[in-house]
Amino acid sequence: MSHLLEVKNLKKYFKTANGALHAVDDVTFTLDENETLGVVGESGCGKSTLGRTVLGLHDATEGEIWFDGENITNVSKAKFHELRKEMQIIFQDPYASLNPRMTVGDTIAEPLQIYGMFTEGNDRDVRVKELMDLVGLDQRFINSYPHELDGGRRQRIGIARALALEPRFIVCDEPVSALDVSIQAQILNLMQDLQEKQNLSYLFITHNLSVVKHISDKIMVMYLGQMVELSDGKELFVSTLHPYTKALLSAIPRASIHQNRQRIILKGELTSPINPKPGCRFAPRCNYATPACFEKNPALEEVLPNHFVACHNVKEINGL
Amino acid sequence: MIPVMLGVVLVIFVMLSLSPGDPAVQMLGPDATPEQLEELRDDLGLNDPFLVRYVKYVWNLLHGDLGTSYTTKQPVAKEIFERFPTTLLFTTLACIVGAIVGILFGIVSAVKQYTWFDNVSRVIALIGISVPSFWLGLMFIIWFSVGLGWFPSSGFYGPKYWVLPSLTVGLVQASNVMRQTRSAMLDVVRQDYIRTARAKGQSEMKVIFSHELPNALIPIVTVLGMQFGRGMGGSIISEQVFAIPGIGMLMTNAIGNLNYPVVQGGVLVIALSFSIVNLLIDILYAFIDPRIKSLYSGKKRVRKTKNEFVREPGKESAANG
Amino acid sequence: MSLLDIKNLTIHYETDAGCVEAVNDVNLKLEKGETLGLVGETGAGKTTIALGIMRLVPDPPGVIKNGEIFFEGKDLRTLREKDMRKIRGGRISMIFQDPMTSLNPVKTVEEQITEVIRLHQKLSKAEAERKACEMLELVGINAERITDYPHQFSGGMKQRVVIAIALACNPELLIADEPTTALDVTIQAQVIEMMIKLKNDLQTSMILITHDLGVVAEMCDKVGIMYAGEIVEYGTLEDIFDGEQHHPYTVGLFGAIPNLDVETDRLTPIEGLMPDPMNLPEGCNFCPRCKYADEHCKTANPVSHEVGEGHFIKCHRFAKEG
Amino acid sequence: MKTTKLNRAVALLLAMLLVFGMTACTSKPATTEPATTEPSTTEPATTEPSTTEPETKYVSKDHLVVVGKTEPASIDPHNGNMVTQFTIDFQVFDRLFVMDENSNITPQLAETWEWIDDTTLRVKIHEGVKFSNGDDLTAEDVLYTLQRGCESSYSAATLDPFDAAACKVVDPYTIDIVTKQPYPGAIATLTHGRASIVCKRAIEEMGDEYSRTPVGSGRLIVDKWTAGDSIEFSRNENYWNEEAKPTFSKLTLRFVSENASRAIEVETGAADLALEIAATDMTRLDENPNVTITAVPGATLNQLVINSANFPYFTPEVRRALHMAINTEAITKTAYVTADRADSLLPPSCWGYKAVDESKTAYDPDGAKAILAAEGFDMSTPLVINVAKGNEVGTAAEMICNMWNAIGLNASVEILENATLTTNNSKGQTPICITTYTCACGLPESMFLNFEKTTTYAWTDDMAFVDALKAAKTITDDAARQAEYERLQQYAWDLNNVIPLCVSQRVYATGANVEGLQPSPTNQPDFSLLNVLVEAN
Amino acid sequence: MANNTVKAAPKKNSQAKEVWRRFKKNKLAVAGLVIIFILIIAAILAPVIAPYGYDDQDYSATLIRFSKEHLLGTDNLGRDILSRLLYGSRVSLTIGFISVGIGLVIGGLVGAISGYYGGVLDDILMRIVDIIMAIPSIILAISICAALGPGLINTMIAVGISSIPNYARILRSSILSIKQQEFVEAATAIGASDARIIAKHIIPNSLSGLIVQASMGVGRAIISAASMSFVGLGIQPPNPEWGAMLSFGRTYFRDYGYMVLYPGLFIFIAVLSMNLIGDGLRDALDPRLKR
Repeated sequence: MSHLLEVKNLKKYFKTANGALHAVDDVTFTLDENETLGVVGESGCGKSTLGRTVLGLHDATEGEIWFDGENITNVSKAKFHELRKEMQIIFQDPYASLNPRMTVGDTIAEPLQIYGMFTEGNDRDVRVKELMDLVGLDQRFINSYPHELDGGRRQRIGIARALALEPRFIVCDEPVSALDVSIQAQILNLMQDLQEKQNLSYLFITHNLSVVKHISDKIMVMYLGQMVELSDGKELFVSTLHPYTKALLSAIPRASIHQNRQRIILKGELTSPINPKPGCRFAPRCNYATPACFEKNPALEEVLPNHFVACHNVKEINGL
Repeated sequence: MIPVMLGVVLVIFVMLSLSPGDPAVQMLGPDATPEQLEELRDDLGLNDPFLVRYVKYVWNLLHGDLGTSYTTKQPVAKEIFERFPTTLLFTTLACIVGAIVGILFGIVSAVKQYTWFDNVSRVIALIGISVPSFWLGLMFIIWFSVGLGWFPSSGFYGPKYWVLPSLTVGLVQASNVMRQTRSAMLDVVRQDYIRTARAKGQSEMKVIFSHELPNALIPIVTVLGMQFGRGMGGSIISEQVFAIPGIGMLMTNAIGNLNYPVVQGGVLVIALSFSIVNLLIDILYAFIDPRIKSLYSGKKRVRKTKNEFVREPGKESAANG
Repeated sequence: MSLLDIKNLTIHYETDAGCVEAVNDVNLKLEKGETLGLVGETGAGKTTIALGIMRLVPDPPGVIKNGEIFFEGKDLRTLREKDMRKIRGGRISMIFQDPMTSLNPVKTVEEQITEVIRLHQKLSKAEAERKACEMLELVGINAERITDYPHQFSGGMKQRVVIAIALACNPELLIADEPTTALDVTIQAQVIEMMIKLKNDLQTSMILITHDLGVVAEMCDKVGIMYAGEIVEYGTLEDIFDGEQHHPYTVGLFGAIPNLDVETDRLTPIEGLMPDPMNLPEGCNFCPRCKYADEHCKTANPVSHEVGEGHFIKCHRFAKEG
Repeated sequence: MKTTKLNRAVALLLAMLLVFGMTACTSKPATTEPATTEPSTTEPATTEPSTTEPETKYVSKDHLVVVGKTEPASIDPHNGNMVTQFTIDFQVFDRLFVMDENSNITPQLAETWEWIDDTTLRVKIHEGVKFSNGDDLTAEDVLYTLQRGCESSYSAATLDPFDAAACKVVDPYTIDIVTKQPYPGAIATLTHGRASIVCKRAIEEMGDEYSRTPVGSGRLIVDKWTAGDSIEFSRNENYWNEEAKPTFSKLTLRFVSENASRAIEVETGAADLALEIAATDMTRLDENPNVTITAVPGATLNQLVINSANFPYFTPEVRRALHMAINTEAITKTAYVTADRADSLLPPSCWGYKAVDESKTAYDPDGAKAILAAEGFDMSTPLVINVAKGNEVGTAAEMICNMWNAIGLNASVEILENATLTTNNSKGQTPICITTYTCACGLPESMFLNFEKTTTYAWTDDMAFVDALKAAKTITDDAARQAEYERLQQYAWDLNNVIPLCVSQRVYATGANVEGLQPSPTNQPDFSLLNVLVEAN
Repeated sequence: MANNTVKAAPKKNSQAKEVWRRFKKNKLAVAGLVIIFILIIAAILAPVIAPYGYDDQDYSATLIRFSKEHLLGTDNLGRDILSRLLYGSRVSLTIGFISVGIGLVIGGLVGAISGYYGGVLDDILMRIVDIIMAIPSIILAISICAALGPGLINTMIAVGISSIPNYARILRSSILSIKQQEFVEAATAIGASDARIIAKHIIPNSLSGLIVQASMGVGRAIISAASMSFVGLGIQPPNPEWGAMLSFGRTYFRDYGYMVLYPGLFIFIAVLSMNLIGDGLRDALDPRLKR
């Protein structure tokens, strides 16, 4: 059976004044219906670019994207237009992702207008109101402007706009990072409810490990454009294999006072993604680095069932 | 810069050749016979097709020959460079007055926002940009030259003569500079590093002059550059009011008499000085703002215009929790 | 005598659109060498308190309605501006949230560090420069980079420079307003670890403002939970993280954070939204979102009750019977 | 926030006060008491010494300043078509004969002269006359001047009567000047600026440079010409005629195009003499005790020209009607102000002038309307009056346009760049225009010159009249010539191709204690005669 | 879960109403609007309210400073200055608004194209804009008039063309900054076409800078038309224009100062009120209130 979404060896390089920026370097994963793949990594690791390239907002440099068994890599404008009914995106910054000069109602209705769904007049209004109810937005806001609302409500407008075309796959680019903790929880619950009701599959991009653990079925960790680890959500936290993921996990401050465990503090800073040298890009900061790490790109191997790691010395590190 | 210059010459060439007048008649006067007119047109090259004339003009230009003036038969270069320093001096003086008065008032009214000083200077600035400079010039002559007799009313021979003209144009420019300085300072006042400076226990005066002003200089310098360019053009009117022997008067007469070489030469010189000033402004930016300097030095020269620090696609924005 | 003692502090912003009651009747105490964590969501008034202490609340529209701020026994509100400037950066210094915009882009790092040193310590230019290099090494930056400009540093490095500036004059009290929020997790870990080390070496007491309970657990001795301009719960780290009695908002906060070590399939968010600071509800501010709210909560604004040694909760349910 | 409202009100009040302050003091008439004569580049002009003071001693001022309006392109008499150059030629060059302000001719270089036949004039010139470059001025130079003058397109029309080829040098200081046909106006023509004697050797060496740094034998020498600003002269120390040498050693001629500024220069004592004072400034300067105004009838005729050669619908009767519809008295008084109404084609200072019988063209708007109706003239045809830039000529055009529209015509005004106007005129494309024509050397032929050429203004289609004009030039007998010109004046007047409006006056303004002003009608006063008395201290 | 109380949604408080509410608060700006309104009315009703025709010459009443019949006095041809100023407001205001229109449309188009599409097209268009900027506006205007001939329309074209660079640069820079906003990327994501993005998302958000410049531009246009008459071109007599009256009056300004004062004052008041409106609009349109 074919997966809903299959990405093979996807690469995305950007031309900059000082050389090629390797934003996404050889990423492979699959996503099925009603499933959430969490993509986690620090800033500059290419997770946002991955999301936008999968969606077709950027043209892929190399590799293939298959959606519902059809190759949609760098499709024509018409095909891209047609695909919007299937694939949508939710943005991070609730303030910047809404047109300040359009009312809530118009913003949600715009996708319907573009595709001519629900004729003009009241039944398009009815659909908009339905969507507002769906995302828990009070109907009295239909004529108000984004700047009159708080962050939480604006994010709900973004979600409603994404759902308008009843897509089957949504890229969520840090949907809750810009929100306060209590509002964050409301939106996460909302997204989980929508997934069940609308049978959606998410590509959930975030830098916050606790959020990704809570919401994802499978989790992929990225570092400077490269995939370092991919496994089931719960499995990743039980047996963490890649040194970067270990460091990432230990760096997160826990909200409890009985945590007197040794913390792995990484040395140095992110290296530049422009014209990167071959080999594992985490090597310069890795405590287990060996000369091999600096020469050859580590290939993604299935070290444990359904648990892939890209590291030359993964077995030695974990004593497998 | 070169393409702009060529473009400028082309535009003026087109404009002049469109005008119905015939320079030959203007030169030889009404009594000249048709044969003499025809003969003169030939040796002036006016009968050649448009493109040939343009190429020939540019070719001479490259050899530094601006052609000879139809009326005075003097080399255009000599005639222009005899009078260009006067216009340059006049415009620079006006810009200096504009800069000093403008920046000073701009800073004080930005720092003392919501006070009466801020409101009064803003209203005066509004009045300043609404007054036609030649009207102001006439008024100044009535009061200061004729009424009080402090300054001569025309001519441009010594410092005494410079006062009225540069004040007239300078004050109008000052209003523009003041408004720009004020809004630039108000932008900077809201930045975080100003709060950091205050948190260091820095005195208010130091915060303004060593933290706020350096950061506000870029938009201010941009406006000054624009003012100088507009000043060169505007001098044409003010030179007429104060009888200043600059290239402004030369140009207006030249256009009146269809003296092609002088018009082209004059416009070229003004356009050249305008571009040079812009170049100086760009260089100045590098001194004011290290971020721009780093764009030039070391890495390949990436010419980023002032206001578009385009965010490279794909670079994550710092993910704030 | 405690280092810092804030009594009934009230700060409002009077704008054209109305009066924003940012901070209402806050009481806080901080001993020497201690770290107090102020936790709360956006708009709770955390930053306003910090600016109040530094007397940097922007004058129009901000106004300190009443309250005293005793620092080393002196009420800062009575000081002349000249003396207050001696304290700012010298005795109390502050770190801000976004490193990207906290440094002056057109001045070198050296100028920005030596500036605070020469303001508070009578040192020659050369000595100041040497001290600046020392501070950079202290915060883990190679001293050779002292003549670089801020845009040549990464986010993490810039925050280290800001910390170097704040600690250059060895202040008694450091106020850190969300110091690591804008940083990546691994960089945040490095900065937190460095701040803890510096705090202990220099014996600096600190007020840490954050919305991340994890960071509080790592760095603080005392914790104050803020909601809508008031401190709803105040106590030691143990009281807040391990104690049984909590203010409903504290409970809600812990419930809303996805926890790495605990399996939860659905979070328990706090319903509703932060109240509008321009017209705060009658009675208890949290009442509209509180599960246990009753008639009494709607009408009377509760007082802070001491439920344990040094552990205060501002909720009627904890009022002592009889 | 009540404070901001208060601040705004205070600000508004202050600003309004400032604006009214500015406007208030401009509306009250500029104070008439003399501007304090602040010491400018020249010594201060003293005020009238009151009698009680001790007798102050006076001495001639050494450096004079004259202010003119338009800067000429060149000073070379045969190269350049701007009238203002003759003002300077008069100072820098000598001529065989000169004409004073009441247009009687006196010899300058010519010592003795006689007509040896009716087309040859033998002239003997003074010996020992030197050019500024030291060369002797000989008959050779006079011959060269005539040949060059007749050749150059600028001066050919004025020196047309002379047959340059036939002229010959008799001896180093005597020359025979031959005219093509008997021409009584020959000697008068020799007083023209175009007949200034140039230095042959200098021209051959300098070529075009000569027009900027001329070599002449006149009383003043050009020291320095700052383009667009001024020309500095110094006294020609070895001028051949001792008494004609000026009392001052240096003179600066500044060019200020703004009429008002030029008047202010004399008012503030910065200049000793101002040429071409505008009517608007005349009244005020007159009241100023430090300034004396001298206005003399000029030799320039302002005229409306109707082109019937290329626009046939301007029939003689239509032209007469157009003339009758114009109130020239009002135009003279309101548009030109310092002018006298013209009552002939010739200015009064011109030889042969006689006021014409204006009965046929008296001002009668209704009569004009009737004639136009009778002629069946299409009243809607657009009558476009073309004029060059200038206050007086623009005002006159507006008045005429208003008067014609008053009787139902469709008149309008169009101001053109002078180059465009001269081009249209030379092609005869201008239907109606207002222009000026200056009488040269008091010769009637110079005023009728444009009738002869179809290319320039007059465009009359009456060829018989043109032939009569040509014939009149050759009448040697004065009485017969006078009678013929009187007939021609009357005929031209009734032709209505050229409708004279007024003769503008020449207005000069001199500072305190300035003597010796020769108010020439053709704006060529002899600067060397000027003498300014200042206190010797 | 959401309580969809069936409360009537508040009327569509359009963006314009919002801007008007903020604009009203600025007293000076409202004053400016009122003055301009009065001038426009005066221009339209000129034939009715003007005591005389603009070209009624009365040679017996020339150069009178003030009299009962002539409130603002008469000029050298005895024409009533007040009437000429009222008729003149027609010409001057038309020049002001129409030439801004020309500059706005052409400049805006150039700015939009080069801002949105960038690349080579952007470079070429910007070079052309640089060329127009390098030539001083007065010389450009004079040569256009010399080429096309004087007159109202040519003056408007000349002034309009010399204002193109201004509008082009402003629209281009605001489009460049808006193009990078996330909501533009969001619009692409929901399948909006280029045209729709420009029309619905980019232009509405970049108009504020342009509107402010346009209102200031009207003032500048009136002044440059006046300066062209000062140099002797521009409007043909006898139809009145403030600039022509001012430049003609300057030979009389010593004794009859009012000939220069009143036209100058009218220009000043019209331009000042347009600038006040511009200032008011800038604050009303720019949410970060920078008073």
